[in-house]
Amino acid sequence: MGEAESIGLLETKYSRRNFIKGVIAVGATASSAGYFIGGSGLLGAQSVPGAAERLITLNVNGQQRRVDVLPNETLAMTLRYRLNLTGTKLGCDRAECGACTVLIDGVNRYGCSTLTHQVRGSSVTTIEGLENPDTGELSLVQQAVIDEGGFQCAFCAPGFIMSMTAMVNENPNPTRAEAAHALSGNLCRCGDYHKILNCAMRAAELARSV
Amino acid sequence: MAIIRDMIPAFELFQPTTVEDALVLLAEHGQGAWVLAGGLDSYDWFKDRIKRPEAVIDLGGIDELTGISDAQDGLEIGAMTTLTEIVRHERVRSEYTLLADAAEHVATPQIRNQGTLGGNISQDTRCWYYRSGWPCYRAGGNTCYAAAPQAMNREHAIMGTSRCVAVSPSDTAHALVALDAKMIVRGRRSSNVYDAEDFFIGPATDITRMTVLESGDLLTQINIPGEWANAHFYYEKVRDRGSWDFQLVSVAAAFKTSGNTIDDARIVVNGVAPFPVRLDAVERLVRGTSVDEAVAIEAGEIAIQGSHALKYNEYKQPMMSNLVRRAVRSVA
Amino acid sequence: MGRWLDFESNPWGQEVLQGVSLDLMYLAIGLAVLFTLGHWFWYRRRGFSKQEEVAEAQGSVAGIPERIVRHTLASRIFHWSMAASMLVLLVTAFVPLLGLEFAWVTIHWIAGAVLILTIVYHVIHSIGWQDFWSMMSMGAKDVREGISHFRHVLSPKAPTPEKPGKYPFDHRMYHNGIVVVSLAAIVTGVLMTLRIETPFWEPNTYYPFVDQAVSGYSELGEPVISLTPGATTGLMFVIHGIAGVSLILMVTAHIYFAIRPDKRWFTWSMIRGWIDREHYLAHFDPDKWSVSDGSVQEQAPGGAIADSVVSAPRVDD
Amino acid sequence: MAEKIIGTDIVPQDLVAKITGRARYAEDFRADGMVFTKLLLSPMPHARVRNVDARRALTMPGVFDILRADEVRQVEGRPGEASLTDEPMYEGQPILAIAAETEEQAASAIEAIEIDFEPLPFVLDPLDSLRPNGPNAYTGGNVFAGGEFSELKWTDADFAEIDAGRMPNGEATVEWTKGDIDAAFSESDLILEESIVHQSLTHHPMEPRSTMMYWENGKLHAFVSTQSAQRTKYALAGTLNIDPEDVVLVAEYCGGGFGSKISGNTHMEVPAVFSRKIGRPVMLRVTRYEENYIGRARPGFQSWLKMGFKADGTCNAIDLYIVQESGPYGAGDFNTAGMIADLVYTPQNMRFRGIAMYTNTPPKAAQRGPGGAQIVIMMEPILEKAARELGLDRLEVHLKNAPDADVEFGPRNSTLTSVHAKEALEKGAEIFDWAGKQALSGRREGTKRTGIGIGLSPYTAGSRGYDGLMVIRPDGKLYIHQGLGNLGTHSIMDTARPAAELLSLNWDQVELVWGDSSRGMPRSSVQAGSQTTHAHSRANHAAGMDARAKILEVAARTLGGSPNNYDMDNGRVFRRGGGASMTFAQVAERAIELGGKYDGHELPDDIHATTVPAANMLAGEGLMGVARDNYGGRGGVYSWVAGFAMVELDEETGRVDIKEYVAVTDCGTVLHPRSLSAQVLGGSVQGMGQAMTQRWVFDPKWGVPFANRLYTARPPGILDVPLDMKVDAVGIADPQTPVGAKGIGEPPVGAGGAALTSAVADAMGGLCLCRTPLTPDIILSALEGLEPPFTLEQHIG
Repeated sequence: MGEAESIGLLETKYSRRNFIKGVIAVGATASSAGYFIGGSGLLGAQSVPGAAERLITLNVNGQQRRVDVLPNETLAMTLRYRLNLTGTKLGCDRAECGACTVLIDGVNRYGCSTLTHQVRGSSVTTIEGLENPDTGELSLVQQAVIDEGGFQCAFCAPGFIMSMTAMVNENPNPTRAEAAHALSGNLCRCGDYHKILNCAMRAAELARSV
Repeated sequence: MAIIRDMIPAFELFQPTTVEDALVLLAEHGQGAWVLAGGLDSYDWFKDRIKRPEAVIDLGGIDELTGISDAQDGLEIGAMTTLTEIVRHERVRSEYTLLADAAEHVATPQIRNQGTLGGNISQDTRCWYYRSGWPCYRAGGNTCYAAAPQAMNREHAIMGTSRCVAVSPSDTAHALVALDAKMIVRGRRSSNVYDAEDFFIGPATDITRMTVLESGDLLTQINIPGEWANAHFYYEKVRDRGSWDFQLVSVAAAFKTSGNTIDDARIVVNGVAPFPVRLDAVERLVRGTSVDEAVAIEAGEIAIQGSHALKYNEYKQPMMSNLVRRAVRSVA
Repeated sequence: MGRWLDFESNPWGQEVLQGVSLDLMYLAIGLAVLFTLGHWFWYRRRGFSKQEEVAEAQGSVAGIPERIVRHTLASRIFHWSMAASMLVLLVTAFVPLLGLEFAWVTIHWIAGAVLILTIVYHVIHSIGWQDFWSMMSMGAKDVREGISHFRHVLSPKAPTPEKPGKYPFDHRMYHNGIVVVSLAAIVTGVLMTLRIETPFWEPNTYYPFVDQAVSGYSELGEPVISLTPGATTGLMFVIHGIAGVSLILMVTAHIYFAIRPDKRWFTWSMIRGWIDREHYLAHFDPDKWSVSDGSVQEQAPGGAIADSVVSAPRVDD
Repeated sequence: MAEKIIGTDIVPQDLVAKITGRARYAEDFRADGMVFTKLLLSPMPHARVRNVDARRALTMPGVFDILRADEVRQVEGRPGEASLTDEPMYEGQPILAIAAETEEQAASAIEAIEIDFEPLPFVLDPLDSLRPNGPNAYTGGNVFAGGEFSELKWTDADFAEIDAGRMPNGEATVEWTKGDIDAAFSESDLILEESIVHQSLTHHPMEPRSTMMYWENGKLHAFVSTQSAQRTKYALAGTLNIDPEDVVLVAEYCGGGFGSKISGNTHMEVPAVFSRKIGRPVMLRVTRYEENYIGRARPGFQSWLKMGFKADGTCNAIDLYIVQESGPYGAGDFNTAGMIADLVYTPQNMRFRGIAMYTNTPPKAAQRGPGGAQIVIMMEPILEKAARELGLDRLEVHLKNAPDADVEFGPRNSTLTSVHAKEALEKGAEIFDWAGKQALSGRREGTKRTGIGIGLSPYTAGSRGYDGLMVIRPDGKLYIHQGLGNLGTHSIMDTARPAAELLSLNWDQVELVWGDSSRGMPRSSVQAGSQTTHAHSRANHAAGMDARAKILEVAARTLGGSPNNYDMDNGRVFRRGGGASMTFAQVAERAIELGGKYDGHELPDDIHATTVPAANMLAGEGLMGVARDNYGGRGGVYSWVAGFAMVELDEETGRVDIKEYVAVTDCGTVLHPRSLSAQVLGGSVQGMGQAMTQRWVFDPKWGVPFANRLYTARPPGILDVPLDMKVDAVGIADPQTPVGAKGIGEPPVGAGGAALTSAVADAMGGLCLCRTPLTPDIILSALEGLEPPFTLEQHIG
């Protein structure tokens, strides 16, 4: 990931390349970091108090990442298209489905509806940051999902797991109704709520036994 | 020009750390400025590319706007205090349960973690004609598409309309009116305090705004007076889904009671008008009465007097009537 | 055009006329102020007030009463109620746009309804009890009268025009203008009222032009589609808007003249109902406005003809 | 002994990837030099593009090019969807595309395009189109039959019948009759007649249909969200008119389809063609907003139903007329709906009439339980009413009418392989405590009324004749190649189980190969119609048998004796009673040496032509098991779900709380209990949303849809379903398939929805609201006696 950490997109110039180097697996290369929705954003007038600078440092999954971020860029886009953290999904991009849920200072929020510039100085945790970085061991929420065989298509899974993580951190002793309430910001179109609640209750159980 | 959605147009982002700086920025950018609180209403407008501010002033970095503090009499809530903080605040939960209840009914946990009280009461209406970018009265055009005879207006207003039939979407607005909250609005030069009731304005007064806030204004604080602390509260929101849904009709009521006699009451309904509707007539009726089912029924009937249904929202009349009935009944 | 007319994209992305822009209101207000000030300066510099004094009572005062009824009580009630409703209409229409916000719509349509009633009353009254056409007529003779009058206004050397009948040319012109503009405002206003909540009917926000996007097929099997949905509605708003800003101008001018000292006797007549014989003789042609046959309804106190000395109106500006 | 695999809970192989963010869905792929394309959507429900001026757009920074309708495949002479069009048939239909370096540039360029549309007549509601002088969806007409458009109108007399609440007699396009309904109705003790509206609703899979494509060395590399991998490769090649072997289809994960991504989607053509045009990888990132339009929807029904009952509850006649809102390109739900009505209630005398009307609304497609889900949701309240009027128990009425194995249904008297609907009803009733809960039916506590309901829902659950392909490689593992999609049903893993069991392998000795056509995919069913469990447990069984036979032969040829002397377990083949043995690794090496059929150099004649290239590619890699499912069978394969629900309805607000839900399925042998539970309850939850909240809404004047956000379309959330639901299976193997397993994806939708419409009818004292979704406004209006503002309109709410 080393090369991916400094990305300059201050100018996006038209350059036609007629050959393809190949498909890039997520996280495997740096050059993919240049894809993005925006390119012509205004540079903030730096003399004005409070104007946001574009080159910022983000704390994502415990790592400091230097990244060039447009003022109008959402966190989900930065994660997916600049930092290659594609585990954070975009299901609706409108704060309605929860597939983009990430933890910002431990609080679950919609990545699609947070400007990246708003999380400077915060610590951001995505689905990729849940495993133990040293051992690769799954987090207890992830383990709970394995135990219960959770999720079907699983496009919603990263978001649900982030919400479950926030839930068990806050209340490791929820009732099923409380768990449902805590997860009510995430949508599962496979309708797998029953099993998801089982996962959440199992996660809480694991959390209590730690 | 072809229409396209789902891409936030470019803007300049400002993240001031003081209210003063924010006001300066707002003044500098005038009509081109956009105040960003939690942003959940704003991003919709941006992503639809309907609102295209030049400068977005993000209030997230202004510490003085967040937090709940004890005042001599009541509470002072910074406008940027998140709904989750309100829900979890001990005094709000115990003394002003109505507000905690209301805040808890907002959308989803993620939205409550980010959305602010100030933003929740300042958000724009969800009339889907208006939100689709159609040139209706509210958007500066010359018609109301939602009030047309065949229009889809199940979620629109039954009272307080004037050309525009949109409803106030907020879950907390009526709770704040019921608590007789005071809104502190700062402009570049002056600072005004509004009763919550006066903070929300209808289309008869200004069809393009839902609150008194004008370009350059900042809602900084919401004060909850002690007057209604520990009153008997009733909050109920009827919605189609259990989460992420705006109210069809919702009631917030505060009663001072002795036994089942109501000494004083503030009863406010939302989802039925372009602003939270305080039911003075119902309050007069119940004040000094000892509540029984007959009073509750009468309260419900009086509540909807003068309401006028559109094609698809007639159900809001009984729904509102019933909710008011339940609120009054809850005292018995 | 773009500056004065307001276009918006309709739901189908077509640019559709919405109405007149705010700029037109500011333009009208500006013109009204300019006209008032301009006229005032010009009038002073031309020294018209002196010329007015030249006008002398001519002809016999025989049979001419001291006080000549110019406006009956019925006419005055009409005028002032109309004026009040018109002012309310203008204030409710434009003051909110200037920034002072209040719930104007209900007041506006009620004032509009009052205006319509007063006009209906006025029309019936003027047809039945007044010389309807004398208020309206615009024949060749009238035009000649107008031209000579204007010449005189523009150049003191021009021959003194003939005196008019009861309604001088400029008054008639103003009246006709206000008839056209008010009717335009009223017709469009009524149509617009169909779109809002009133006790009279179920509102239809697409009225009166139900620009049905597609209304199906004609009898020939051709699809029937309105060309640009919403355009006709926009036209209605444009007419109402233009009429509205025209009324700013016309009403301002009217009020200005009404309070001008040299015309104040007219104003008084609209309050008291009568003018005195001097003004009558000075400004009107008794042949054209005959008052000797019973139009005298009350005798002036004292009643002696000798008392009536022709005097110029007092100029106190 | 190798472990038992069929019928056990095994953690799916892909689960860790799914919960760590490593699973790659189409939009997660990147390619070097990748650019973005954005679509220009029609603002009108029906129009013709008169002129496009893109000069300014094309000079904007970062913009590569424009793609127009004439550059993509167009369907001539019949209603057919193209990925881009100059005659949009619904608001939101893509007209053209722009590619640019960044998405923002592409969006800005779209905005800079001056485009002039000629508005054309449109229709949203089929009944409007059937009215005399009503508008037509196409300029040529409103129905398409015999190769041409025609105009079908009903008469004023028909509409007078409709207005009077009776079944119209207008011309239908489909009609079939069995028995003698007139005679039957005359013998009925109770006849119920209702007009019922079932709404249209969007599929809304969590993953929008984003696609990324590029061309390299003449091959198209396609990263697609699709329900069916192998078939999508061929569909894409067909669309582009290229050799299928020039398509490398990557579809590792699919974030849900529910029938909307059966073989990819129409609009995957855009990045394919655009990429070829500009020589860059192109990402079409479909947003939820776009997904609303191009993402398919379930057709809505306006229908008239007349049911006759005998005093004992036997349904002896059904007369059903369905007008289907088919969108601009049609869908066939209504035919299935007629069949399923006949199957669930077995009236013996039935008339079905139906008409599919074209409308200018977003395209319709099969949605999980197409036709079947709608009809049971619509009919169940009528059954509730009948039981109430006859003084019978609904369960009894259902049991009386539910079919047995000898059922013949539909116009062609179709038969089934197995039916255990009654067992499902009985088992469900027991778990739910139907008898005990009778006491709660109609109970009022405060403002709450309790209702209980049953939904019985069958759906097709299998097909035959597909191919299995697997290789035992020299590493000793069994590589099962799956051409299915991976959309959360776990069929890729679960249909492989029979092969593993046949070869007596432990599950960790099995590797699954899927999601990349370049790794070899056998001819597979589309993952739709709940076919795959049945179809591919059979195909993999067949290929597993083939592998097993070859292993034994290889052992015999290597170690002597005849294959009959050998058996296998745990990755070894050994001589019965002890003695020589080989590991599967050795078998694989030996098979490669032997060549011929053993390593796939010779293939069976009967395998599908599209399996051959995959098998050829794998030939020589190890011992190949490859075979067509020749097990045969007679009759249709149907699975059943009996759903039981208890609701609490607040009579002052119209809100319904679902308190309990139980579902029991008849789907043959259970392959994977936990996944089965998830399918049954998940499908039921979709049905709950269908019955209670979800719909489209259109403005009738402008013809544009409004419920185009999730919060306005209202798919059910976690708080809209019971906290605890129960599920079980009858578990009786289907006798006509070697593994005994039938599919299960679709039947639960109708069961979940119908149990609710039934329970709400019960709570309302037998009042049929005859319209879905049962939102609080509709319920409260009925309770308060308000005159409804609608009769049979579609798309309201």
